[in-house]
Amino acid sequence: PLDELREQAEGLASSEEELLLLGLFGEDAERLLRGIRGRGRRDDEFSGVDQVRADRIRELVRIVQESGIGEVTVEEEGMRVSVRATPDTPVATASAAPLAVPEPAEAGPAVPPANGLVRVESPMVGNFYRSPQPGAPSFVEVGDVVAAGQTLCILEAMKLMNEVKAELDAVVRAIHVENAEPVEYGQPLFDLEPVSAPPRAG
Amino acid sequence: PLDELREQAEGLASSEEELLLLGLFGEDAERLLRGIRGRGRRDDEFSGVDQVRADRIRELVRIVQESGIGEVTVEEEGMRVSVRATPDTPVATASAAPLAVPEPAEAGPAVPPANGLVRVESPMVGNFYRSPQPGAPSFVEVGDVVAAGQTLCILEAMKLMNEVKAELDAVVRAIHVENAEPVEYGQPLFDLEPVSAPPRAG
Amino acid sequence: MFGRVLVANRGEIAVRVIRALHELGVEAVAVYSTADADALHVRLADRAVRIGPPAVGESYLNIPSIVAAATTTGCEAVHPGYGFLSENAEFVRMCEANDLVFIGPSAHVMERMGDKALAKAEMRAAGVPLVPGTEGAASLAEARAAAEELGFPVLLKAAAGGGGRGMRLVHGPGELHDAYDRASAEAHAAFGDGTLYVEKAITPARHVEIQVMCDNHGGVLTCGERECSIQRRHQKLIEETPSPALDAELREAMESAAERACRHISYRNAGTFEFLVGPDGSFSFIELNTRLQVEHPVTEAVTGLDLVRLQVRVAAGEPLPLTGRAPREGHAIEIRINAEDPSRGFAPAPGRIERFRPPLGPGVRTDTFVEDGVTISPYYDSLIAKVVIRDETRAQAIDRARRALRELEIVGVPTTRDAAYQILGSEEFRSGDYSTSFIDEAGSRLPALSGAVE
Amino acid sequence: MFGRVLVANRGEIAVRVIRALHELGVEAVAVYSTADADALHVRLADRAVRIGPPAVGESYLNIPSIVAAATTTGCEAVHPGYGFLSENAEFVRMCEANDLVFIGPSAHVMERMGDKALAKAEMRAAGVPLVPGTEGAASLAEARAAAEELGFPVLLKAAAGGGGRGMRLVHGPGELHDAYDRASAEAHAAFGDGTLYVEKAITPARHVEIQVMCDNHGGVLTCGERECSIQRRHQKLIEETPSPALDAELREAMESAAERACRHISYRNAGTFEFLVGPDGSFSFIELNTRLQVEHPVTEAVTGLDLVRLQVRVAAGEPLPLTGRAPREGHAIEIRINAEDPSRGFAPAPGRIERFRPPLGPGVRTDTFVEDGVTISPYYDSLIAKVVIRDETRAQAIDRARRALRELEIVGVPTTRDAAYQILGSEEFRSGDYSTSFIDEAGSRLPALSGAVE
Repeated sequence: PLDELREQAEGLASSEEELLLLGLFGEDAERLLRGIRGRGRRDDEFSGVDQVRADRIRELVRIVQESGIGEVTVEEEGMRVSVRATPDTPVATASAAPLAVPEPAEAGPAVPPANGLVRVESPMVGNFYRSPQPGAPSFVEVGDVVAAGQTLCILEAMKLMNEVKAELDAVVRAIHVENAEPVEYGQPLFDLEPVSAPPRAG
Repeated sequence: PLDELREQAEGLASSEEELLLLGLFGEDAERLLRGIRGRGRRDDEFSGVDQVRADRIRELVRIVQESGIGEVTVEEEGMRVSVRATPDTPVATASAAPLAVPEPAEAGPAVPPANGLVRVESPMVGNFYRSPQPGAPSFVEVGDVVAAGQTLCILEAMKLMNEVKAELDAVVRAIHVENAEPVEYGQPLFDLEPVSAPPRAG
Repeated sequence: MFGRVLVANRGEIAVRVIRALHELGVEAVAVYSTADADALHVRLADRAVRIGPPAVGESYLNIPSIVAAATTTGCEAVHPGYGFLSENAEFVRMCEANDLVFIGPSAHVMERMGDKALAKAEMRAAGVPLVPGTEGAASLAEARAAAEELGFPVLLKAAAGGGGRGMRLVHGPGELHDAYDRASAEAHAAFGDGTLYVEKAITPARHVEIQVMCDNHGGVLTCGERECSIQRRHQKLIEETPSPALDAELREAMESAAERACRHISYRNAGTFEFLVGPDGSFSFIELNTRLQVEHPVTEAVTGLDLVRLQVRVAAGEPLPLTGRAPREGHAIEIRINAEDPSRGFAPAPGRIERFRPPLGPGVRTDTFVEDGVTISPYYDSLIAKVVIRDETRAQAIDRARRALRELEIVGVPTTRDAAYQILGSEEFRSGDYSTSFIDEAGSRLPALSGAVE
Repeated sequence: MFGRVLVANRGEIAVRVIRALHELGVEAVAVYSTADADALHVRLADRAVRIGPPAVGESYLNIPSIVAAATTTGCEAVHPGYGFLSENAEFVRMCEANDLVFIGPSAHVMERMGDKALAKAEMRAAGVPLVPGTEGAASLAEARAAAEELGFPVLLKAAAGGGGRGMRLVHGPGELHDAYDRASAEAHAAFGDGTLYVEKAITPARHVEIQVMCDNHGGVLTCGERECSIQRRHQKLIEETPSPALDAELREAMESAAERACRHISYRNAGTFEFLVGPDGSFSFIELNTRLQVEHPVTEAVTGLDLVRLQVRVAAGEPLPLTGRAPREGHAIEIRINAEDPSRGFAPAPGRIERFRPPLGPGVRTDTFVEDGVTISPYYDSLIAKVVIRDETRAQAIDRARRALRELEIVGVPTTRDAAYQILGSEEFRSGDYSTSFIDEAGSRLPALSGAVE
């Protein structure tokens, strides 16, 4: 759905956050984003109001995300805004050397990455290592092309090294954790951009 | 203020309750009462809807009054209805032989009686006696005309007899407590129908 | 035992008394003003009688309505709680005249102990040490003479008073005249009686009180002390037992003095002897509170006794199950949580409590009438909860108290929670070496108390 | 003392352990599954690590993730609570291999005590009375011979098991074959091991357990017994101490047997010796639970000790502050409040709790992770709160417990509250003369339990 949304957004959303707004609020959000982007009425007062509105909705989204609360409803100026959290379903399942492919239908607690990227989340608790041993070159760098099955990082728990491998051919677009940092279950590790067709669900 | 309202109501309110609605909701209540009284559009559907509305608002008023709660807000069909309780000011003050005349501006917790009646509430806790002594005739019976200053009943507390007197010329329309029953503060004792001008506030 | 008892109070103490009655298998009848129609004490009681409008003079102080509430519901006894009518001898007489057992001492004893001069005379006769001072009322001239003899600083106090009203600390002869006039005027305004007397000011002083419980058969039980020196303008904030200031010898001296006094005045039911303890370990009687105290739970925590149940039982004629000194174990601290705004000089801050979560778990007791959505009324006092901690040692009790206060959540009104938390964490409190001037001395160093010190 | 400790559990016991750590000034690190992101233990902890999805195998039983949660957050020790990994010797070894102190006994002792045959051999060697029966596994033929010798009724039990699975009561020789096959199959299904042994059935039996606490320096403290005979299908509902079935002599015999056993096996940290007490006053060892028990608060209520803080302190190497027999005072009762539907055979009833009001006031302790709006997850067990009562005597404790249960409000899920209330009010319970068959015998007379008895 995010990809579809992205197309619908026609460049209207200038950030992931705004894309989410569109996803969450549909028409209402579109109207106000148009206002913000100046595609609506070019009336200073009007767009000012919409700016305030957008900020308020964004604030609500933030509150829901940060608090982990289920739902917040605010009613004012003839507009009723309800922000409901996505159900907290894990995107990844733990395994020895797993790769977590976020399925949009089971979006995790983190904000889904934009632009068709596939997020790799940690299947376990442990220390994150970008290279097989201290001083050795990293398994991958941002911009690298990786093949399905290629090791992305090592997660160490109880002195055991667990390799996390790519499950598809992709370009590494982001690395979210510093070398040797601890990670918890479900924490975003990498954003991968598939170089072929998007992965099938399952 | 009730008197003014009564004039404004122009016979629109057929009961104290509806008068209270007008006082509490002003225009909104007026509109719906007009609907109920058939002074608005004679459209069955329309007045049906307004009837439902009125009933809902009345129900809210009842809930607030009976529960003693501060405020209830209900929002539906584009209309936001907030019912806030009047500050809980007593209608009667305790005194040796007091008469509680409900002042509309300081309506007590009990539902005001209908049809322009004045309710006499108990100013204290005690036993309610309808006659000066066992076997003696009652001070008043339903249908009796009483003069201002005439004794309506006796309230006994700590073996002291406190007479409750009428504060106006009136017809006794209801007696709410059986002889020798205990009563608590604010409990309705009598409904009186004024025979002359309505009593002045204060 | 009684079948049904009227609880002539509201708030946390009404809830406390109803719990005790229910544990005894006794029905509880509550009274309430129109402001308290939804209150917890009304809900917990077996029955409730509406007695008047919010103003206390017409409801919780309305003797005819309260007595009638008891008689019309078939109650056999009345528990007054604390405050309101609990030390009103006229109310006791009215109860008795209407065949209601008043759960407390007799009207006669209450009256005599309410008169400070008479109370002191009785104590003197019983061999209880008093604060040196004038024996009774003093004119300005007599006050001056007494002060010179006692040595400054001295205290001027209202003969009819209590709670710090009509009281003045006088550091030297130059201040006396002005202080006398002001204290007298204040006393007159508060109590309708401007009479003053003079006492030696014990400083630094600790406020330590002894809990007693007497049956109708001559049995006297003393339950140890409560240390109440953490006060802000004579309002207690934190109480603890045992007092860090007492050793076994001083404690026994104070308890046996209290026991002597009880026997001398034929005291009945629960009472609290308030003493000042000086830096030299001397103790002096201040007053006898002829009722249950707010801070009674700390005594319950270390003795395992239920003082309210005991009150009801001895009022019903039962002999005390034990007399002499009640055994104690461990340490207890009570923290009063008031709806007060520390940033505005601890002004009462009534309002709606949106969220209330009591601390739970081991060694924590919370007494309260508050739950989510309850409104703290401006008509009544600002105490909303008492958090009572019990642990093996004082140091552990302090740590547990701080754990509990971190857990306590109150949203909607400002409270004394943070102030208490900081007091408990201060070095002075931890050392145990503090006096009634703690708040004035240490308050300015504790952020939450900065508004409390003028 | 440790600076930071991982709490490898969830629910009320995680909250309990975090409270103890905070009172000791130790930082608490919580772990949680994605189902528990908003849980109270997560909020109370100083830090929390998400360890996996809701299924316990991938979260609260996930040893690598839990050990990594401890090591990556700089914890020095791990408290396992009860259930989950608390009796998993492999987990203990993994903690030790990662330089984490496991707060509990050694892996070696845990393993031996988890093997019922080995445990009994050790107890026999320590002179602790055992239930008469086969010494170890019995074939069907051996079982038959043993049963004839012991006399029916006998019990068939799973060698690897616990919690009543793989257990059968056999009343006569005719039932033996069928019961053996079924129990063996059940044991195999539950534990992967169908081995059975035979015991004499003690009936009516009372389930009475002795709490012990041992330090690393040979110190042994026994803290008295807990009476746990109010069970429904081997799940405890109500526990109390002291047991109405024990006199001072029997109590001392049981405590000294437990102490001997602790010394014999070099036990460390908290442990509970479960015994059956027969109608003749004999007692027989059943098993040693090598962890904290759900019902530990009743022991805390009468001893004034904090067993969890003691666990942490002895694990940190401190000697016990007292050894021998812990002094006790008063009576305590624990009521387990489970989200279970009495009308549907006490089936677990997960769901959203709309409203939760714990009982408060004197002598009441509530341990819970529940507040308004909390969802009881179907992934975890149904215990939602423990209400622990302390009072001077057993009769008073029962009255207080019933007062507290009337105050307890839980809206949203059916619970065992009413069942417990009726049990506490029954004549059998009040008399103290009850056994483990109480629910079966009296249940049909108690309305709330009618669905509990098949």
